[in-house]
Amino acid sequence: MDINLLWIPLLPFLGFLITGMLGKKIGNKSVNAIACGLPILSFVISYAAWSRLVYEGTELHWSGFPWIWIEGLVEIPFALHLDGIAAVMCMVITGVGSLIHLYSIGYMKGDPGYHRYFAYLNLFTTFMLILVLGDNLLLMFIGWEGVGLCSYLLIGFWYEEDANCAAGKKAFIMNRVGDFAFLLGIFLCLAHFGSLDMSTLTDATAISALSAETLSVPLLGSVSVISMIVLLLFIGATGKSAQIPLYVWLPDAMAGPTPVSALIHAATMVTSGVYLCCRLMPLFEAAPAILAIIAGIGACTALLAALIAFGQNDIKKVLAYSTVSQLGYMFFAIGVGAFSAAFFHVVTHAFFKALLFLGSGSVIHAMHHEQDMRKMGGLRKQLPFTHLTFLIGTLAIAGVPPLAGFFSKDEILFAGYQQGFLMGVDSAALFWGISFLTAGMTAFYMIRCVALTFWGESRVDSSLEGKVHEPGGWIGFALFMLAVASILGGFLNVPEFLGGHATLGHFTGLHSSAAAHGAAASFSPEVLHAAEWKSMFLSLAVAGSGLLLAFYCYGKGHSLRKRFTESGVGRWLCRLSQRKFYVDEFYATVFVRPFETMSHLLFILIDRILIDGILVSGSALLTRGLGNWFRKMQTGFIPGYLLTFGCGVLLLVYMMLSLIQQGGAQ
Amino acid sequence: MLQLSAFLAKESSWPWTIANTVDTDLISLLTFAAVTVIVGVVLLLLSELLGPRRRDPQKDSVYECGVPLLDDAREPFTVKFYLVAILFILFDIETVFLLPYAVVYKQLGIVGLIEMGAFLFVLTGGLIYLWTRGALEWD
Amino acid sequence: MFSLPALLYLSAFLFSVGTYGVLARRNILVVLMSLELMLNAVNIALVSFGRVHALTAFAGEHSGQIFTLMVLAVAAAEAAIGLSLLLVIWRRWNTIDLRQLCRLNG
Amino acid sequence: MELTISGAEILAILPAAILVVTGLVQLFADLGRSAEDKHSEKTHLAMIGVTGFLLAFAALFVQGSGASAGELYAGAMTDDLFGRMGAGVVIMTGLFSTLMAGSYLASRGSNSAEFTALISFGAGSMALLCQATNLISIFVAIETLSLAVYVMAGYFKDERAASEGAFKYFVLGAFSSGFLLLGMAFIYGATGGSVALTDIAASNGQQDTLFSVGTLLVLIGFAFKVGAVPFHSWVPDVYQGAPVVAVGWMAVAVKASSLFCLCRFLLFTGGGNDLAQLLAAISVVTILLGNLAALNQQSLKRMMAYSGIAHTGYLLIPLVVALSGDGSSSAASIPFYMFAYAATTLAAFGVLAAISVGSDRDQVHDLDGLAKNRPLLALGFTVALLSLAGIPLTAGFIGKLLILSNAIQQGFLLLALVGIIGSLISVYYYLRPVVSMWFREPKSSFELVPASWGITFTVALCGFATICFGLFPDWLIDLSKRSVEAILG
Repeated sequence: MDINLLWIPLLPFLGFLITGMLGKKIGNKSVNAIACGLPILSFVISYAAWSRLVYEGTELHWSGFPWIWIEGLVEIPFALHLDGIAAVMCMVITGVGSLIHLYSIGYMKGDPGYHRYFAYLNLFTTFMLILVLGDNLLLMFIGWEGVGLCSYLLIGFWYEEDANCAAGKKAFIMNRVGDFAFLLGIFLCLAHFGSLDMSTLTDATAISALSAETLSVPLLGSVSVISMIVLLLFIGATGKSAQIPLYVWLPDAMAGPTPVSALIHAATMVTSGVYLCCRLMPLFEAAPAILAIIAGIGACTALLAALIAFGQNDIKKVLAYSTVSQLGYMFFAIGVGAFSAAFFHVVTHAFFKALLFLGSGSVIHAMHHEQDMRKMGGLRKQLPFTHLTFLIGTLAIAGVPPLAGFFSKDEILFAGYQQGFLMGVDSAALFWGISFLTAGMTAFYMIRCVALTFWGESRVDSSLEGKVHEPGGWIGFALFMLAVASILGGFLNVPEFLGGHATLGHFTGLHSSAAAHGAAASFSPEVLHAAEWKSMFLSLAVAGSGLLLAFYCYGKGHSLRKRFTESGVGRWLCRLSQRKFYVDEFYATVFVRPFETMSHLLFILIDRILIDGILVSGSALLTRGLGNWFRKMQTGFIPGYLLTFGCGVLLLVYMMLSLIQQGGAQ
Repeated sequence: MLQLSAFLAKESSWPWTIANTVDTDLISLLTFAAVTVIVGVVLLLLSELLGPRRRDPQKDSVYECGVPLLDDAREPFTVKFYLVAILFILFDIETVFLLPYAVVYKQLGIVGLIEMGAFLFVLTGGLIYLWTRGALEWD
Repeated sequence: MFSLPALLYLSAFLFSVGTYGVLARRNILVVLMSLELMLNAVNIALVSFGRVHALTAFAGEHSGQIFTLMVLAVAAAEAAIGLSLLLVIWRRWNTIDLRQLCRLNG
Repeated sequence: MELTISGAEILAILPAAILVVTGLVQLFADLGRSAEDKHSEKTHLAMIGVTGFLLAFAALFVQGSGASAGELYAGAMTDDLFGRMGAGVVIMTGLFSTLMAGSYLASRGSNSAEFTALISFGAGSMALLCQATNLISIFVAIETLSLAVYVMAGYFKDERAASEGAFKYFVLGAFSSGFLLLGMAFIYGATGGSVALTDIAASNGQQDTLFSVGTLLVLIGFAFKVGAVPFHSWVPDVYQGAPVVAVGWMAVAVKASSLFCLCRFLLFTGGGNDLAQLLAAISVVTILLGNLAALNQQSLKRMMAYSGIAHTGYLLIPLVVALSGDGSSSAASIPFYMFAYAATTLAAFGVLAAISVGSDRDQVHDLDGLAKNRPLLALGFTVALLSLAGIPLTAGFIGKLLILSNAIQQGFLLLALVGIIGSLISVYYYLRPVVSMWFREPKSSFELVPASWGITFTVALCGFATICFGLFPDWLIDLSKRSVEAILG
């Protein structure tokens, strides 16, 4: 049967309309049915589309309708296209999304804004799917903005508290910064490619045709058009995917309900930056210099976020920073040309990070919205199932074979290793080193998180004694499904040297490394495999050591940790990490406050004084004055009127005669 | 205005004068008028110059058939008089159209008669209206 | 002996007198009279023009005189209206001083 | 020579004749009434009036010979489309004024018979004025209509304000007609004894100083009738003193007929650039003074008076353009604007009449909360004010658009600029009543006598017409164009 792609985003949208408008009337039961049923339905459809792609190899396309259509100038259709990447993304979004919808039924029970919540969630799914399926950059941008909006709405979902609203605003503004660059990128594309269709933007001939063109940019001098476009798009991606320097909104975004954090700020939305890069792979590969920058930023973000994650006591904050860090990994992978690895990590990360967030969610739910890990501990007994799934997630992210995280992270690290050492790119080597260390840290702080939350003796305060118990039902179901996914997810893309076929990589057609297209494509398989083994062992070693260290610190004897935190340097480092390296404060002083003061000044000068004062009031006063004067002239005194009349006649006649005289004179 | 008068003064732009066209009876009329004015003025001057002048209150008082005068000579007219006067003006002046018609009614023929009839119809209508409205009763 | 300009001067003089009367006098009755004077001054101009044109330019053309007749009629009607208004004013205001009718202004 | 009269001539004078007869009938129909029901509303008079006006309106559509100027009545009047349009505006206005007069006057305890008769007579002479094509008929028509309006202005004999306003109007009017007549005499003299516009246009006297001054004086006479600065002084006082219905009638019919006649007159006599410059000066001053003086008015009647002055200023612009070069095409916006102005102003004055039924309310704050008590009236008034202010989707907007765009095309940028500034200022005082109608609470003392069906009908229909002209102006614009082209035959 024929599949119309439009249904995939349309169904959640219908859900949004119904739950949004009629939510109050139709009651929570039917809200559940609709809000969860429709995304599941669209999951089924995207599965069907995916299978069409797998078994018949037909990339579905919905040519839609002419949207912005100026003949011969701009011709942008409203069209959807589904290729390998999009298919996988769709399944991830709708699949994980549906699970999180189900989870929310349990988690949001009894919330006053129940139907509003599900309406937003459905709307988010819609926009995310548009973002993924959009066949041109503009349509993608619509989705891009849409998900931003939904994230804003959902972060500030409990808008009674100012902090939540502030967080929502922060996220929105940070994203605006990125979106601005993104828009500029789109304009550049339109200007130089003459079209925004993905097919054109990824067309090798079109790109090579543009490769010579340059344009002079202030501060940068003359830059090649391609690099400029890529740079701008990447800046846009840093906004959405929380990279340096625009990452600070993501941790604050944890103010939203935990399922939201799981869906939007871990599994789907934040990865859309990576998706953008993958979708436009040929374009990005055409700008090697920018790729190096991307690798650098990715690696540094990974490291910084990991360092900050050490010091956090809020369980969700830890997960948030780990998300930032993992995103850093993905961009590092893109930087070193391993698009397939990056995309693979997107998928696996969606699984285990959603799992972790939902786990933390069930903890928080059980603890009656207590998020501080210092008030937890020893929850293993009360929440055995949650503990199990959370541990699975932790091991997955830490990169313990054969869990999902292991394969993807290993691929990334190998790609860096390959470019750094086999191809001898020094910068790549350096960045590999950074992300290599980060792998160890990831293992460490994740175990720390587990230990503080579930192990050791309970620090739960007495009021909650005996109240804490396993939330079953949908929550359990979602956790279970995701746990399975995080265990098996890795096998989507088992590399050759382990006897796999890199299925995902081939299916999406993304390059697995810079070598695949670079000049040094000719490494013999033996060399490659040897290198891969080596890097795998290295990463295993570092992850293992991280795990062991963490066990040692947070296990029975606390001597080491104590000694470290007592020591001056240690205390200093801890505070630095807890304070998130003072980045927020830095931004506040350097950008926010000067901007505020300046805008206030301008408001006083331009608005109050110039416009309101002089232009508006001034002119009003003038007209009023004249008006009153004219009224005064209307004395009501008949001889006065007659005199006015007579003088008018005399004046006009005189003017007439003088005009005639002039006429005669000429 | 100066220019206008200068313009009018220019005989050249007004070639025709009425001198040759105004017939003599107008002139005789004017002489008659002049004579009456002159005679009147002369007589008054004479009496003023020749008459003796002995004044006392009796003489200076208003002479009213020998009896002492009753009140001021200027009596205000009643409003009704004004009303009648106004109406009189109207209907008096409207006859101004009848005179020229009387001169040429033969030449104008039936259509002229009809038009005049229409004019008079409207006029008479007005008269009847104010009559029935009681504008003509004196009290 | 009477040149057209002379007649025009006469009418101009009378017109000016009328205008002056309207502008300068305070008694409504006098003002009405001055208004009539203005119209009749123009009548003089019209008839004299008409007479001249009838004898020179357009033989048998008497529109000037006809105009005058019309103006007479109109002037009469105007005088009637004026007088009745004068009566109304006298009744309501108890004055015929032009300068006191200045309640409405602004 | 045997005097003859042709069918075309009868047809030409038919509307005016019907109106005069209507007036007479109204007068006599009232005679038989006894004293006690003198002051009750006389629907039968209104019916007579409406019938007469409808007949006259129908007579407009009886196509005459289409005789070109100078043929009918030895060139005394014509029967072209332009004249018929003018007569149409006048007759429609008369119709609505008659509808409103009955109940309004009855509520003020005065006899409406003579009033309605005066409307009919005035309408007759106005129709003649729109068709008049020689100096004599123009003068007679303009004088007769003025006489009718003088009486209407002072119709409330017992009110000081009414008599004062009427007398002011009368004195200044007679004064101005003196100058009008003088100007006509000058033209008559300068053109060597021709009174018909066609002869004047043909004569060689055009270059005389006397002729130019004469044209100027005639222009002044008309300028007084339409209330252009500096001959506007009477307008506010008369509007304030006169009965609201009479004011509506004056504001529309007098202005319309005078402008139609002036337009015809100027198109024939030309007058050249000098006159155009003077006219431009007049219109600039008129627009500015009208709008500025209207700003701080508390009395709605005075506000409407000054706004009327301002609109006169706008209406002079196309005349200026027509005088200085491209003859008829630019004058085409006058008939349209007059139609639009008529509908708008009648709606406005209908509302004023409705709120001043019983007692003489005309302050802006008397409108407070009208939208709650009388939504229909409030709506009509709002539409009218928006149209006067020239807000899009209304007739007033199209009218202003025509005038200003035409002026700009012909290069009269200053005029257009002044017009735009004026209408910007005007928005302020036009919106004040709107605000008090919709956003203020009705005053407790504000009890409203239910408006009669005549007034309500007028407001509704005219408001509707305003919107219609604003949405579908094409046919009317086309008609105006053709009518103006018909003037010069």
